[in-house]
Amino acid sequence: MKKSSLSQKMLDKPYLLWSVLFIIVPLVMVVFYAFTDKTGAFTFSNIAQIKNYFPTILLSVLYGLAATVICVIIGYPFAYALSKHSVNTQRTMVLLVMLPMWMNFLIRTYSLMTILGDSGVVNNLLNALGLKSVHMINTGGAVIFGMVYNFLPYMILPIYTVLSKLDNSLVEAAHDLGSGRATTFRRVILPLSLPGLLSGITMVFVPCVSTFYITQKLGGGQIVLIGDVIETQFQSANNYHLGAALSFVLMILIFVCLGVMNYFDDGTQDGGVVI
Amino acid sequence: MKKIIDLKNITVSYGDNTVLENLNLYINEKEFITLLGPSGCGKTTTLRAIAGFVKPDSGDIIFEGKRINDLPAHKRRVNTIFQRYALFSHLNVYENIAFGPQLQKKPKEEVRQIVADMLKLVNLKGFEKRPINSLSGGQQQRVAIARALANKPHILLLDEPLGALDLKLRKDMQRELKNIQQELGITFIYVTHDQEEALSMSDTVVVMDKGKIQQIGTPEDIYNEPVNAFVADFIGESNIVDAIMLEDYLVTFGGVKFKCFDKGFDKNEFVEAVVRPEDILIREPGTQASLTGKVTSVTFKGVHFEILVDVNGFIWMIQTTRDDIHVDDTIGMHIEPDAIHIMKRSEYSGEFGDYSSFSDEMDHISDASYNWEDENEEE
Amino acid sequence: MKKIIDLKNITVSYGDNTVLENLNLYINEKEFITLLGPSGCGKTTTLRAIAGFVKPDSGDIIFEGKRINDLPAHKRRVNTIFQRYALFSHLNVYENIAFGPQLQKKPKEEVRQIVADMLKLVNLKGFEKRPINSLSGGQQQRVAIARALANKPHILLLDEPLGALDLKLRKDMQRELKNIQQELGITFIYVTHDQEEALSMSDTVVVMDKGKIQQIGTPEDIYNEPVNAFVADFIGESNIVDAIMLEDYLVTFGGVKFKCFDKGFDKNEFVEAVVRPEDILIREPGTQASLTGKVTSVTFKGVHFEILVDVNGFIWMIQTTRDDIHVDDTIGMHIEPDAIHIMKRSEYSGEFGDYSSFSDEMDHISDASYNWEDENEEE
Amino acid sequence: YEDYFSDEQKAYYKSLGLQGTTVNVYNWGEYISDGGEGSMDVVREFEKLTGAKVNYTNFESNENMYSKLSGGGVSYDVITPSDYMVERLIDEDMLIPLDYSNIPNMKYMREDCLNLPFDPEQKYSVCFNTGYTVLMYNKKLVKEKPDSWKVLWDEQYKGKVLMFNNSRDAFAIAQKLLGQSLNTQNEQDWVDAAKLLAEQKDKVNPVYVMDEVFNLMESGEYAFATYYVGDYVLMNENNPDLGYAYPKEGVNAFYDAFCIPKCTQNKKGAEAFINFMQEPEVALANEEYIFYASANKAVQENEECSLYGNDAVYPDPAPKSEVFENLPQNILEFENNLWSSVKSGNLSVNSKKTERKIYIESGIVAGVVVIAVATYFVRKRKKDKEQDLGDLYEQN
Amino acid sequence: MKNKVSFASRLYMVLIFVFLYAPIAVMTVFSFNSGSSTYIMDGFSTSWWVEMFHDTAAMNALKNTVLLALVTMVVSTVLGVMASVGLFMQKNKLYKKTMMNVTNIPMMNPEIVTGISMMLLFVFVGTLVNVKEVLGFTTLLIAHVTFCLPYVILNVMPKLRQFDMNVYEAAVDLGCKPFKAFMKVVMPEIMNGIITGCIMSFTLSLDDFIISYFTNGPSFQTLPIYIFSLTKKRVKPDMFALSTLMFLVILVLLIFMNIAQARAEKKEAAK
Ligand SMILES: Nc1ncnc2c1ncn2[C@@H]1O[C@H](COP(=O)(O)OP(=O)(O)OP(=O)(O)O)[C@@H](O)[C@H]1O
Ligand SMILES: Nc1ncnc2c1ncn2[C@@H]1O[C@H](COP(=O)(O)OP(=O)(O)OP(=O)(O)O)[C@@H](O)[C@H]1O
Ligand SMILES: NCCCCNCCCN
Ligand SMILES: [Mg+2]
Ligand SMILES: [Mg+2]
Repeated sequence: MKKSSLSQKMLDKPYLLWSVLFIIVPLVMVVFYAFTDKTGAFTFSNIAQIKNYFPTILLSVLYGLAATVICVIIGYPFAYALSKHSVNTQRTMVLLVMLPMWMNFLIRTYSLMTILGDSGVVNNLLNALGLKSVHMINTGGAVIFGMVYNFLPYMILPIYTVLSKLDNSLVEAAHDLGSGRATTFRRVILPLSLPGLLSGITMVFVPCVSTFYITQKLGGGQIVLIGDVIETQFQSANNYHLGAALSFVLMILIFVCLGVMNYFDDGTQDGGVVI
Repeated sequence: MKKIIDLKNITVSYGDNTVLENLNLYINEKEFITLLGPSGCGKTTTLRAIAGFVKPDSGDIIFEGKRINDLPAHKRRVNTIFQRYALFSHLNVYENIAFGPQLQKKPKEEVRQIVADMLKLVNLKGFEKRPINSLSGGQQQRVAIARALANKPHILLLDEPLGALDLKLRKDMQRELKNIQQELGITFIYVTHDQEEALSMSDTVVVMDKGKIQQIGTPEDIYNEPVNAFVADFIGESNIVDAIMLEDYLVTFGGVKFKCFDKGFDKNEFVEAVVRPEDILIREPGTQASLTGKVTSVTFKGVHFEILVDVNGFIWMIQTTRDDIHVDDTIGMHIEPDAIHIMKRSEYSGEFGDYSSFSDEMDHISDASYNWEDENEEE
Repeated sequence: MKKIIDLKNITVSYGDNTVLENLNLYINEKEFITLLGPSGCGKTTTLRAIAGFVKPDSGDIIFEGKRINDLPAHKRRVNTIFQRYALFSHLNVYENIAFGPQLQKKPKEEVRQIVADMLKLVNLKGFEKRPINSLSGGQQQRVAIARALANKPHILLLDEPLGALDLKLRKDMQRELKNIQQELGITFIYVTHDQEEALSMSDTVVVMDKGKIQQIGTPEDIYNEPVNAFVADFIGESNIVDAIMLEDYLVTFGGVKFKCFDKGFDKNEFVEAVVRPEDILIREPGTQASLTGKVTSVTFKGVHFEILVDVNGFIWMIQTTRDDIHVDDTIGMHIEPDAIHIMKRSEYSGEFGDYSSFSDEMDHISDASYNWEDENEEE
Repeated sequence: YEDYFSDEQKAYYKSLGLQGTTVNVYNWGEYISDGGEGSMDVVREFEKLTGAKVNYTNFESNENMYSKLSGGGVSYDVITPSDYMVERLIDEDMLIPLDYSNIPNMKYMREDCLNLPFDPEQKYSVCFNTGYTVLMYNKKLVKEKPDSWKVLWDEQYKGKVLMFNNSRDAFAIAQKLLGQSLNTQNEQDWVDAAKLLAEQKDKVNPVYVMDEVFNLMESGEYAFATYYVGDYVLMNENNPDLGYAYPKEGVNAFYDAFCIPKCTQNKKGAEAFINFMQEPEVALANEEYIFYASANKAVQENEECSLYGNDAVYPDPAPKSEVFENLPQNILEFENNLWSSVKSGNLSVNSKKTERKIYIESGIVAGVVVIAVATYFVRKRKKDKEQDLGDLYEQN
Repeated sequence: MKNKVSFASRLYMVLIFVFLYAPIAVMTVFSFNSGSSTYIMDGFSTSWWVEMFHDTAAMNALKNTVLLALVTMVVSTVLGVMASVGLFMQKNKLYKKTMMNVTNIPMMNPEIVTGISMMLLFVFVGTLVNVKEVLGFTTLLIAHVTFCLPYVILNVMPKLRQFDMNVYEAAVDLGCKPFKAFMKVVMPEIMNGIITGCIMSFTLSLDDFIISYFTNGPSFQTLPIYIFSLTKKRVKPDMFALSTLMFLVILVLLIFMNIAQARAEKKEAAK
């Protein structure tokens, strides 16, 4: 037990102040705007308007889910394969996975346009191989592709981290008790990597559901998700109150999703998501 | 007695580092055999070779008459209790224990029965739904035992299963394990670096050092007739003194001749004599005593006193229940012939057995300026 | 002898949990005093109160005659050696040892001299430039000792300083620490839960349990005349049996009357008798033996055999060097009057002393359905 | 670097005492000569002459600019709204009157660019450029020069149409096709236009863009685009396959003008900047770089100018055209909502279908989740019962 | 015993890497386009790289970005370390738990919501105190520090938890005053966490777009904002050149970070 002098007690207070001012109060502002109109009077009309955007919200969740599922499907095996390499290779590969993440995502998305365009790199390649061009840009598929591309590393890294820290003696114990490779994976490795998987899912799902740039660039305005609507309300439609109401709903939606997910991670291991 | 495991000329190396060198060892059915040795001597590696996690570079592993070098781990009828339990933390006690039986596709009712039996066996009735994290070290240890036994293995491998427990618990678990082994009649291959543990539990003790077997024998053999200074020193306290075998049954050390029960050495062969501290009897100097020295330290140990005696510069340790010996007393020491054990000289000669300086791990890292960076290399 | 530390009525609690309850203890100059007790009994807390890391809720801490309750830790002339060394891993050996002297703004030359002296003292000459990480456990332990001693404390507090070392090294370090204490003439307050360690090193042993002192005395007192079943059981193996004090010097248990050296009890008072396993002599049944029973287990322990004998359902433990006793033999037991120690009944009565079941930590967590979630709270 | 200005000009700007001040300029993208390809870096030149620092940022539509401005928290000194937006800003009292004594270059202004309907008293604005919206097409993909906006509804160009991503301009096209006024205040007119736009979305899946049009159209992947004429000329330079047409239904004619918003913190600097933009050298550089018809007489009359007589920028005869006017608040909101609906597909014929599809898919997903959760609980119950070993302990 | 990695899994990993790097490769290639298109490669030229350095707005934005990232790094590290230590020592569990949950909010909340909520606050405060131009360096800094703080705290906290409090006590025991003891022995031990937090703040700030998008003002543009406005216009290969350059800078930074980390791990492993 340390004697906590006054100065020690004060250490976390600047942060307390900061988080109240810049985390809590802004959220209160969102709620405030969501329930007021231009004159500042209390109203439910913004919330009522949200029903018009119900399909958009659902669509966003569907897109987010689709991208997340694809990320899991291609990211998990990758992370698993990665964790099997020697320590030094792993380090390099992790670096390679992280690198694109640090690259401005606007630009990466923009160059995807060059790749997916009707006369883009892919179609040029196809043509060179004597195949027919495929129309990809400005479709829902392109949007999901862009989401997967942008957020895949966020799926790989947490899973990899958990897998690489997994105590090998557990795997050996499973073999020892008579389980082959597949069963060991299903019954031991997979459940133990759940915390990583869950944080991967969070880290992919949240930005996918709320994205607006990817839809604009790769969806060509064909696909309108909740993020686009919110952005429009603030950046050109000039309806902050509706925007705030939509943001409020988005926030609640995501916290509910995370909460449910958290419930099923039975909390016996750390590394899981905490709201 | 039937051999259940036979290791023939096993060699295992990691890169340049030969961890096991031409190891030969057979284990009988229902035997409790203990591998004993200092850290890094290859005990775990031996177990892993039997369990199938390490493939020997050369040599054969014979299990119930069949060579199993190429049988994968999960097909061997051998189960392991790992040093740090290796319990599945995402499963509860029931699921951990049921893991093996479920894999064998046993009917649900049978699995339940097995789990219940195992929990009874390890004294954890009512713990079936507890998550692993909520158990104490000793309880986790028992679950690990139950899990391994639930598979009804022919051989149970135990890698320092009690290493993480504290003294009292450890003693209790030693008895419990021994009981389980006798009750179930399973072969136990037990690894420890605690000599007392080895002595009190095993039918056979295998003393290893540097990847080689130094001695195999019953606990009494090992304790009373160590083959070299390493074994003598590793198993209990011992006074090890340079001696000359004058003839059969006659040895000299400390300037005095002693009768002994050993023979078969060359005349005047340089040997080492081992005398256990509890076998030295204290006498009035002169009378029946053969050696005389001055007491340099007396320590109360509960059961007995531990007395260090300086005899011409060689420090002897004596264990006695007499409480009338004090520092600076001059005492005589008497050693009966059956208390003396003669060993041939070995690579270990001179390294152990004198209590004037204490042998500690500094002997291994004797050079203070040793290059620690090298050590770090292997990260 | 002068009191150097006097703890008067110290009470410490964390929330609702009273960790030390009205503790009274004084320590003399140059004394080697050991606090001994099971995990969680408050040993560390006592040390921390002396060092200044815990402020007692009530009571006084008197140091060399002055009340120091309010003196901050860094101003107390007391130094601590922590359980896991607590060395500064970013500094090398020299810098660790020089840490204290440098803080006192000692001139460079003097600091160098102190470090050199300390390294000599703990037998680590030439290690000054070694990074902490490159040292073995035993060497780190010595550096910790050197670091604490470099400050020339009046009192050295040692919190299970050897807890992390293995058996062999531990024994060596025990001797070394005792030597250092005697050489420097400093007061040592030593914490351990290893009874053998406590017995072999201390001038005075303080046995604690549940935040209270159970007994204070010399090692021999504590071993031979425990005040209650807890102390008897905690210090070494003991047979503790319910008995009735028939009159002074005469006690009955197991249906037999025994002479003893104890007196001052009521007539026919219900008491407990302690008999150490090594004090029970084996005799042919009938002859000189007072109790007769059947051997249920024989375990070789190196120095002696440990024999369990069932006498009408009560299991006695005997330690003997005789190697001719086997399971299922019927043997007689003889107990000399000086081997019997009578204790008044206490809260601990009935908890310990019978070897039929083993007391393990399950006694503490007796309820299998205990709520593990609470434990997890603290993340 | 070239020395563009006379000593007199230099002395004038230096004397303004703007050294150390900042001027926040908020302009359309691709709407100034920025030094690319050896052109004059107008902003840099201004900074050099005055010693002021210019924070030059872009918007992509009038609405975008208006949002940012009315949102607050920002301060701009010079903005370039178009006609109807100038009117709106004046109506909403968001501009401050200009002090023409600080803008001597008013003398260079084209007469037809003064006292325009949105600022009849010439109090708040200085016209920058004028132009028309134009229909662009890619000669490689479109055989015949189109003469009507109708082609933008032609299903054979599905996915090949680039459409305005701003409500007023987009509506204008539909409104012209419907023969409405661009400034109609009849809500039904707006609904009709919106329906037409929704029909377009169903038929050709247009890509809604603003300045992104440059890269996309130049890439040659798209058949049609709607944009502003100056920008067409610029694109045409990079891709000669592009052609243009002024559809017979008529187009929107626009005037972009410099204004100073209320939130300015450097009015003098702003006026200096506006004045500087009308320096003949600067106006010329701009016209040469962005290809919009300048409101500057000196440029229009300059025969050296490469745009002189360009028939896209200075069409003769002028196409049928109409200028936007500000609309009342209720119509604006109405329009805004319609536009959102168009874009999110709510109005399309397909919309019900699409919506149904979304609901069905969501339903399936929700079903899967519910089933998964239910299974989880059922299995947990079952496991819990299975793991009750009480009965077995009693036996034997 | 080495783990053998199968050919199929190697191939799979290569494919994923191709997927991850294709856009970056395309970008790099097109930055050397001699034409001005980002779609059609006309020939090789370094002219866009030269052009990039003449783009004063870009250079200015770059300067701003780095400045902002540096200040963010310092502020969030100092605040974050103080907060970690303070929270670590907190005895009030409820408060501690609440604060840790609050810390998670900016990480869990969609960035667009974070950005908007802060903009609403700033603009609101701006009108309250009647400041015309609130959005600018300060608001960006506040926003960036806010979303970086959790990362600093989540990197430092575990190090503190790992830290053996006895080591701190040993220093006090040897005569160190508490603050000095903290600086002398706690700091070096949690340094790894601090440095990781520091670097993460720097890179997160450097790269942030969405939150900056809502909280920036005309007087202070960061590179991502500038790039965004560029992608809204006609994109020329000089933007690709700029991005390639940034990619290289980050590559170097990451390699540096990785080496440092490898060293630290080695040291830890030696313990
Ligand atoms: N995977 C490995 N790679 C390289 N060397 C290894 C590996 N596993 C073990 N070794 C080395 O093999 C030697 C023997 O190791 P082993 O684990 O068998 O010792 P041990 O007797 O079990 O020791 P301990 O009592 O410390 O557990 C050691 O020197 C160790 O460093
Ligand atoms: N900081 C603390 N907060 C709350 N309870 C504490 C704290 N420190 C110790 N305790 C409790 O006080 C009791 C005594 O602890 P203490 O550390 O003194 O035991 P100990 O005798 O040193 O045990 P050990 O042998 O395990 O070191 C224990 O029950 C422990 O849980
Ligand atoms: N690239 C810049 C285009 C600016 C055109 N302004 C047009 C306004 C139409 N209402
Ligand atoms: Mg081992
Ligand atoms: Mg303790």
